[in-house]
Amino acid sequence: MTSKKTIKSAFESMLFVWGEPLDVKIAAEIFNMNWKDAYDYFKELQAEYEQEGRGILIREIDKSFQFCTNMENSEYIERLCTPVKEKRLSQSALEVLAIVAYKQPVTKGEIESIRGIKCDRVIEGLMKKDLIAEVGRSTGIGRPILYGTTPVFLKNFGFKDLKDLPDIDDIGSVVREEEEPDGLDLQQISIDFIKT
Amino acid sequence: MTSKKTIKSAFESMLFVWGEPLDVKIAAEIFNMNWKDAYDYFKELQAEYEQEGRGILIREIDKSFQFCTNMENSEYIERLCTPVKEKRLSQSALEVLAIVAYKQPVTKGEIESIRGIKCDRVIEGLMKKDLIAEVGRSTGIGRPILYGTTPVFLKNFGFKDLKDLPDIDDIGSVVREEEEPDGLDLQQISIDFIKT
Amino acid sequence: MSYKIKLDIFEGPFDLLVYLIENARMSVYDIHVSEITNQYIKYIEDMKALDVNLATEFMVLAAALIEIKSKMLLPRMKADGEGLLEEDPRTELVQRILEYKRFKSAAELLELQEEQSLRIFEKPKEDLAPYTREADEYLNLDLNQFVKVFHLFLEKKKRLEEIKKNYSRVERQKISVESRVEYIRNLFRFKGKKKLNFRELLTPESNRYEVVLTFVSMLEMIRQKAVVARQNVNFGEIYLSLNEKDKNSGKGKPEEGEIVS
Repeated sequence: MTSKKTIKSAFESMLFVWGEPLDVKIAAEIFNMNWKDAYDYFKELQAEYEQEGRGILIREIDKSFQFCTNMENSEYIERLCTPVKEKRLSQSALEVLAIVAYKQPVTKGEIESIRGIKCDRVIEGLMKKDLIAEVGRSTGIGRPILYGTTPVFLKNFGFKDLKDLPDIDDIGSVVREEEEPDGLDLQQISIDFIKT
Repeated sequence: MTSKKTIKSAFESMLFVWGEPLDVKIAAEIFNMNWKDAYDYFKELQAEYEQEGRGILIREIDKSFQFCTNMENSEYIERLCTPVKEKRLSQSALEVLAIVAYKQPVTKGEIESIRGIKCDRVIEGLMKKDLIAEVGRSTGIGRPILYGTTPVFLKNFGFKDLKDLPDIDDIGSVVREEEEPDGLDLQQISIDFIKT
Repeated sequence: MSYKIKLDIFEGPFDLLVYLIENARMSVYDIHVSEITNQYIKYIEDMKALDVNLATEFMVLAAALIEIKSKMLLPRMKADGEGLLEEDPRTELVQRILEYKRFKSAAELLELQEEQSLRIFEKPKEDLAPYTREADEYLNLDLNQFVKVFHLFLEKKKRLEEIKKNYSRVERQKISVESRVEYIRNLFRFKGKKKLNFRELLTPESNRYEVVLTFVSMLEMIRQKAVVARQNVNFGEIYLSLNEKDKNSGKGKPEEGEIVS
């Protein structure tokens, strides 16, 4: 005679493989036992799973039984099933982001003069990713927009605040050199002209 | 903070829904917990199922966990349904697989020199079954392809990871001990003779 | 002895050789090469007689066995009689057989594992559709990468600066918008007029850069409400007049006051 424990273990295996609700009648036939006994075994199993607060439970549907997940965990299952797309920043985006981070608030003109190249698209992209944002307007001619980093930027890099940014030697000197008057700013303008 | 019980219950639900081996890393990320803790929770769950002699168990494959049925119930499962069984591997496939498993990364040339016979077709077959895969190229002349085993190999043969493979130096003696003196092996061959 | 077997039950020449050695109850470490070679060749010939398509590898091993057999016939003492033994001609063969046997055992072990694993069943993935939401995009930001990129950039920049320092800049002198605005204000003052034609702001030598700069400066002055511009027809002349109401209202620059007063 097959022991009760063996039968219950076999029922578990069978429920698991079957997936769909498993008719008590079918299970009973396999063990050549009467329907009521098989049903009681299923009910015992069901109670065990419930008592232990397991992540999987056994539900009864019309004289059949089926494994299902505990409703309470649906949030985690959702998170598990949500696909994740990983994105990386391009080299130029990282450069612009670094300039904004270290020199903020900063105008597009200043960024472009430091990098020596137009940055409209890159700035747009960083704004869309919510890593930088408009933080005001300069008092200079044309009242250009000033850019700064956002809380999202801090969070993504795990900084508490901007003081957490790693020190970069010489950043000041390099960036300052470019700012000298008579300088690149105008050159930048002339480049624009040629382009158009 | 999410309680340990909640997390373990969620892990169960996730394992159940996922079906396939679930990477500990993914589970850990969902709860924003560190890998080691998540791994330990899985091991605890695994132990619980094992202790209770349940019909479903949790197996570990390559830092992932998966629900599967208790081997002891295979008879009843087969009575319930006819599970799709993967075809057994041929003798030569097993030999090549053994060489790849123990000597990886290994080139075709090395495999052939051990077996004393060409293995192209066998290697091709094992690749198709996703049991072995190209894992790189040797620095030797001609930069031949290097082969290694895959996670499917671990799963299909019930190994946790490659360290789980029995020590090859002990294999000879173990297998020999198991054989009856004057050997079953020979008998086996003679049976084959009659068959063909 | 007649072998009613097909050769393809052997996985290769070594498989056959191992079978023959075991069948003859020989120790792998002391193979009677002559006996085994004869058996091996007999086997192959039987196969040929049965029209079995033999893999060439079987012949290769046959040749190797014959070579070892012939070497075994030679005295292994050195000619000078110093008694040094040459290496046993069987050594390499034994090594290869042992290695093959190890993996053959490993294969048997895998077979056992496989057999057990076939008794374990998994369940397929559930229908995940009810749980699936839009993909979460997340940005992979690595601080090290961030700092590295910036360092590289700064270095490149510094190198450029170094190079620039060694050359004197030869550039057209360019004027800023600010100084051009100043120039236009002064022009009004010098000419003592309240109204000026845009052309009058330029000189005949003005190049395109200067024209554009003057135009931009004019726009800036309009924005500051320092001047009022009027153009009667498209592409027609632009007349500028000083804005009398510009009483230090805008930027509060002292010069502005001066001009107006």
